[in-house]
Amino acid sequence: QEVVKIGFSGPLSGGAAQYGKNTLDGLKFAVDELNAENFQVGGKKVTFDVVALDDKYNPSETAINFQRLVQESKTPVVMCPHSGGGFAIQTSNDRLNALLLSYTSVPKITAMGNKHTMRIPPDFSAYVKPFVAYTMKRFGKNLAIAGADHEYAKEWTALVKPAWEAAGGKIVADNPMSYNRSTDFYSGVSKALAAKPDVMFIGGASEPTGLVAKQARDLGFKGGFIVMDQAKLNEMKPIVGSYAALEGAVGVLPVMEDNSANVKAWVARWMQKYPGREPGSEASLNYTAMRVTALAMQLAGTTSDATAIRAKLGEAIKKLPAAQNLANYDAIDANGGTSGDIRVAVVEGGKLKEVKLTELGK
Amino acid sequence: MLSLEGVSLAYGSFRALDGIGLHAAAGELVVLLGANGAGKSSIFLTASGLHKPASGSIRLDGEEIAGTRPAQIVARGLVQCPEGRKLFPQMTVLKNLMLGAYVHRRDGAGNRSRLEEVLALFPILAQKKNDPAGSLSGGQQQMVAIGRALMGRPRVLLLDEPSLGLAPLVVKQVFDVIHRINAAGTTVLLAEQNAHAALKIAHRAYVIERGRIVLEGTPETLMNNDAVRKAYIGA
Amino acid sequence: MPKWFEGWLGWALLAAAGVLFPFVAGNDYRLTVMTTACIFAIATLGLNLITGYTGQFNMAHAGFMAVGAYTLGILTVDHQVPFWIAFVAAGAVTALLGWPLGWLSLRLKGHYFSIFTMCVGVILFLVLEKWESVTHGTVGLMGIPGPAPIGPLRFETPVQLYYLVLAFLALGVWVMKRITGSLLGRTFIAIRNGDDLAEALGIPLMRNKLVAFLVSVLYAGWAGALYAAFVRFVGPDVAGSQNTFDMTMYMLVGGLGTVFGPLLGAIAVPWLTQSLQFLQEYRFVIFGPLLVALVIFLPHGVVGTWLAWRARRAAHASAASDPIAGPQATEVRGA
Amino acid sequence: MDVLLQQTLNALTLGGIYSLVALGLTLVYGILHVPNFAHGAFYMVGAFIALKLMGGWGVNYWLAMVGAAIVVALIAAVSERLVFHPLRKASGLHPMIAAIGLLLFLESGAQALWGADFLRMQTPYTGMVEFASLALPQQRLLIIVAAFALMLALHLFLTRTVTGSTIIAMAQNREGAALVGIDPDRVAIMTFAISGVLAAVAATLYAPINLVYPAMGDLVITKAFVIIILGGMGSVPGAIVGGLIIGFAESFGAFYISTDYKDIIAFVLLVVILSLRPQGIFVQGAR
Amino acid sequence: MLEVRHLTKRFGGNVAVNDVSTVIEGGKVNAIIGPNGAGKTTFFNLIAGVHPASEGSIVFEGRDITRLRTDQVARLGIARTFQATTLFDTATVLDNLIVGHRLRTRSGLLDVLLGTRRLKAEERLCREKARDALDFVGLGHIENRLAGDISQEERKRVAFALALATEPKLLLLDEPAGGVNPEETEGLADLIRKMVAHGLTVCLIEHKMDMIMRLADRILVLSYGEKIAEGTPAEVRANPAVIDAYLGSEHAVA
Ligand SMILES: Nc1ncnc2c1ncn2[C@@H]1O[C@H](COP(=O)(O)OP(=O)(O)OP(=O)(O)O)[C@@H](O)[C@H]1O
Ligand SMILES: Nc1ncnc2c1ncn2[C@@H]1O[C@H](COP(=O)(O)OP(=O)(O)OP(=O)(O)O)[C@@H](O)[C@H]1O
Ligand SMILES: [Mg+2]
Ligand SMILES: [Mg+2]
Repeated sequence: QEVVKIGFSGPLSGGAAQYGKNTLDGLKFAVDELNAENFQVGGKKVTFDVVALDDKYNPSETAINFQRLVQESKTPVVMCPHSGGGFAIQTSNDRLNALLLSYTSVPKITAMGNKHTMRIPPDFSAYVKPFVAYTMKRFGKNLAIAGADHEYAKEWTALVKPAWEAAGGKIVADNPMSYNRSTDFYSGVSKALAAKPDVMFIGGASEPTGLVAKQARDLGFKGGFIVMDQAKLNEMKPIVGSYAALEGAVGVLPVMEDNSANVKAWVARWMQKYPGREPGSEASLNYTAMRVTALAMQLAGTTSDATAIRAKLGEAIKKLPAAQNLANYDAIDANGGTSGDIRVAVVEGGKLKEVKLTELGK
Repeated sequence: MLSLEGVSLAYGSFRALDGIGLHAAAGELVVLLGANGAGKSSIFLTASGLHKPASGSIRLDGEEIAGTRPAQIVARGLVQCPEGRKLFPQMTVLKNLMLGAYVHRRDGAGNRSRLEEVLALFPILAQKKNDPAGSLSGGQQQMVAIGRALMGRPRVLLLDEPSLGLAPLVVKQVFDVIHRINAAGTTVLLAEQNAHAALKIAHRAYVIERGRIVLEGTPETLMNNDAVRKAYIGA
Repeated sequence: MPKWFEGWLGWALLAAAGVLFPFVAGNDYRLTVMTTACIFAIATLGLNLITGYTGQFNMAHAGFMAVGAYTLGILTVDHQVPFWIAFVAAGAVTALLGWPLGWLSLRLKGHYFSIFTMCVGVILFLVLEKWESVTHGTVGLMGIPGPAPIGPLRFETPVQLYYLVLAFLALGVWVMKRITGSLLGRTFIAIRNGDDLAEALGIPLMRNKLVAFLVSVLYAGWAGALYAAFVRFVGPDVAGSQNTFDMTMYMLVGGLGTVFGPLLGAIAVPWLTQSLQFLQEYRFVIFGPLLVALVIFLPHGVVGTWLAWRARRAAHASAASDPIAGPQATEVRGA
Repeated sequence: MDVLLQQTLNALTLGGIYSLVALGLTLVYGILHVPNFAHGAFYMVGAFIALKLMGGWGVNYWLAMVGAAIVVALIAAVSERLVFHPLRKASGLHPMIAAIGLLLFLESGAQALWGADFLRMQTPYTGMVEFASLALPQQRLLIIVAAFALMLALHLFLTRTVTGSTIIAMAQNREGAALVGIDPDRVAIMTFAISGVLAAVAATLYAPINLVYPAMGDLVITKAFVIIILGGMGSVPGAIVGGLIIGFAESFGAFYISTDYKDIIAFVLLVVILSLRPQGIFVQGAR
Repeated sequence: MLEVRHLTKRFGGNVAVNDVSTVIEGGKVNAIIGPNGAGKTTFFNLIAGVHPASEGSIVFEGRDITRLRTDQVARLGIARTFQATTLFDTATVLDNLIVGHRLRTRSGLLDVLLGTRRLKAEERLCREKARDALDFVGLGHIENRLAGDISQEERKRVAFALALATEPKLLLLDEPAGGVNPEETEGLADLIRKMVAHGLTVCLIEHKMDMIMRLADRILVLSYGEKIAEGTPAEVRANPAVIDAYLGSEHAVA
């Protein structure tokens, strides 16, 4: 029997600690299942062991942690849930032959030619057009941008703006706010609303996003919301009060609200292990990534050669049982970027409804 | 009234007081003479409870007060006018004086009449009573400090070099005041470098050197002691 | 520690230990920790000049480190400036920015200076984060090239990078020793001990404080440039107050106002935090009280405490035996 | 017009909260000359305690506020004893670093105990008050009224009561205070406790329109520092006016200039004002 | 040597120094006396450039120094002592003194980095000047003691030495004998005489009349910020205004 260590470097203390833990637990959940399954590589039973190090969201600490994981713990795979850390790891992971599982949507992470990277979240650009079409049709042509100002939100804003204008709409306010640092959105929201928008683009972490939506409703906003995928509608709900207050919001389908049998079964397993803790996409996506990686090891017949494992990721995605493919991955490109079918939801009549992306705005 | 027996004090490894024994009877005016660093202030601070003696006993009215908190010692009637004044510089002169009566804070009427007396002693303070104490000159501040101590209605008053930095005319006034306070029944312990003026109004005096009492006696005997004359009176 | 340890022999031994480290390190992880520690040690030495020697606690230090890092990053990534030219520019830009900011802050004293500089640090951080067209905002700068080769010397492997950083650290220590041991260093110390008195002695306060400030931010700027070249990525977080706090802690652990103290602290503390990794989120539950205890029980740091004790003993000894030809006090000259 | 009133309301809300936090900070600075970096952590703990009392035990909002005030006052008093009391004679840097140690401890302690997620505090005051054509959120009005009432109470306490003036006396001369019979240790503990109460009340007032999480004190505390340095460290009126200045600057600045740069406003304001007036707005004479 | 014309200093509404004109004569001991709060220390602070004057001018050796900064004034040759001397307690007395001569040196950061000969020479010079000053005040034997370990009177002398190391022409001493016993006061007075004998000009504030009357060549009397008398000790102590305002009958001419 062989023990393979899986590395993790992410924020486990400080302001982003909960985020770090959520991603880590998704990884761990997959590992626990694998260990219970008599998982074999090359005919030998393999058990996994997660080595998690705290980097306080600080890339220089990530660099140190990565070295420590690879050199001292001999981890062939390191997962990192922030882009700065990902870039720090990419300076040496090719040389050290270690696979980076990068939980970030920043496109550059897969644009730098790194040979041992897998981007965990699937490409989000496909959401934008249907979201725009749906909200514009339902509420009107004026959009106020009031999203967060961190790197990921900026990427989103950069896609939403041209899409909205291309569809014949008008951007009446462009007013990003710091969702991570401050939690008083009164001025920002009132400024955005002063431009009388029909739709607001909002989004950052779920709870501040909820607060923004609530603030907008308090100030009399009656239109719809395009919710960036980082925020989950079900997590916004307790902040805003009810789904009714989120009427007309469109966003990704929360894991908890997904009615497909596979996801429901997975959620049930999760809730059994962590009672009272509802999983989000941080958990489900990282779970899937670990599953894919493990399968790729099996296909490559090695637990240590990252190059070989990376080469089998595409095949692993294809072969991954649907029950484990919660991210709905369908492919991985040459740079490690994943793509998949994304499930989305809208709030209509005070209820959350899953809709097919292709049918949105029709 | 106040008596110290075998009091020793150390600052770290430095022994500042070494078996000090002295006493002041009720109504007495006792002077402590000593060069810089002899330990006069250390005796006072220890008596007031700001420093804990390493050994020895300090009694006020026969009761042990060594190790008691400073606030309680003040409440029992032992009040000090410290070296370096230690005023509240941004508070008005009036507030400084009124805080002197902190331990009697429930006796408003008594404090007001006391304040009248103090302002009568130092008329300049009445003029400046609404100025921040820190804006006064050195001498004026010294008056505030003495006045503040008097507001505490001491039975035993410790005065640590009250004439330091004062103009000769004011020094004379200050000694007059001390004399009067004492005559009115307050026991006074006075540390001074200005031996000449101090001995004039004293009943008894001690000479301190390097943390020990080296001499004790009436003003006359000390005035006639050659060593004392040379060291503390000059010429 | 015997006496010779403070002389050049001690420093030579220390340098030798630095040079031999890669041979005992065993793996790149330890080298990475050590290299990062050395980079922060350079910045800490700078902070110590303005704080430990001149008595002005600059809380924007990490901000200046970030300025150096960003300058290098922006020039190399966005403008393809050769590495070493960008490296020199990093120092120049830091100093150029430090000049007006220092002048503005140094008119304040004590805690006012500290909190004012804390705000300057926050502003630097926010500007780095918001000025997207130049700094790339929250995304930060990626793909910063490593140090370019100088003649036959290449800086690609961790060992080579380590030696490069070590060389800069050695240079930094050497310059700092020179400054603190000189008349200039004494001038700084005089200002720390009492600026009224120093001014009455004819020492122009602003000019001297500004010199100390500029040298100190230069150390920060170059440390930042090395940081960028080593991590290959910079984001606004480099400017965060966390980094300033860390460096302050290094300085205090070793001992303020000595050269050896902050060096020791900056090298030793990261190893300590590394060894506490297993505590994960409970790390700071332990670390916080540890810091408090250190400050309460060892206020002069490890080196400071030892030096004070030794200076006193030496002074007593020389005063007793040979009042004329005693050695100079090492406290003033620094260790 | 509507907008102007809205922003004024928001400015008063922010200003009230900032002032309360800054007041505690300035009092402690006045007494111990410690820039207490852990003050933001007191604020955070206050919010958590109130939240847990309401959520876990179903305690009423106001009782929860009182409970939080008591607990944080205790924590602050214990911190004074264990951390700052031993350092009362140390130089400026040391208590500052110790405060950072305390901050790290409280923040990570809170996280270990309560987790790092964003939590939401529910209050009974979620409705709107219709006033003329304006809809004013109840909770915001509540914040403004409560904050200013508390400030007035504090002001009266400090200037009109003997116990209050002992705090000011202590701030100016510790030994002098001891010699008139004031117990310096008690006053130091009391001041810390008061600062804790102010922080906890501010947090409990603000939390319902906000989120509760371990790092919630970080930005508030840096702004509180800006405020007390603007107003002059140790100055009580300075903290109040400084808080309002920052509240107004942020609220109107964010609206009329840019929300993007909202958080810079306070700091830039400080730099500008101190460049013109190095001693702060309320302090006479040089520093 | 130093001429003060119509000097006035106001703090808010409070006039600390009011239209004072006087001359400090070279090579003599000039004393300033006056009741508490008369403005003596403020007068020193004005000369030394600590506070800017509200009105009037100060001319030192023909040069207007009214608007100069403290360090510039010091460089022109005016040194002062403070009431409480802050020494660096964990360094030796000599090390404390070395910066005293710093204002006469030129070495800057560049000299330090390059290790120029000038720096070496100047460091040697500073050390020598410090030793000389220490010898002058009679403390040559304690140069290696830690400053924190020396006695009060020695600290006063070290403060003198520190001022002397700046090579001043004019020394401003604020209550140099405050809190020093009579025997030691005499020693300090001798030291002041010795400075004057070496060509220095001294201006001192003191409340110790015995000392002043014997030591001073000229006395300036301030009261409520105004000059009320000026002259030789004999003249001053016979002046009724001075007796009223300050001396009292005790020190008046017998
Ligand atoms: N807090 C302290 N720490 C260390 N040493 C001290 C302290 N206070 C006083 N000393 C030392 O203790 C000795 C006695 O000092 P003390 O102040 O009692 O003398 P004094 O007789 O009042 O002198 P002075 O005339 O200067 O007021 C001196 O050598 C002094 O340096
Ligand atoms: N910085 C200042 N701010 C405001 N007022 C001041 C300041 N400095 C001095 N004063 C005021 O100026 C007047 C003169 O003070 P100064 O210290 O010059 O007196 P002095 O003659 O030296 O007295 P002493 O002999 O008591 O030391 C006093 O009334 C004092 O309150
Ligand atoms: Mg004394
Ligand atoms: Mg004076």
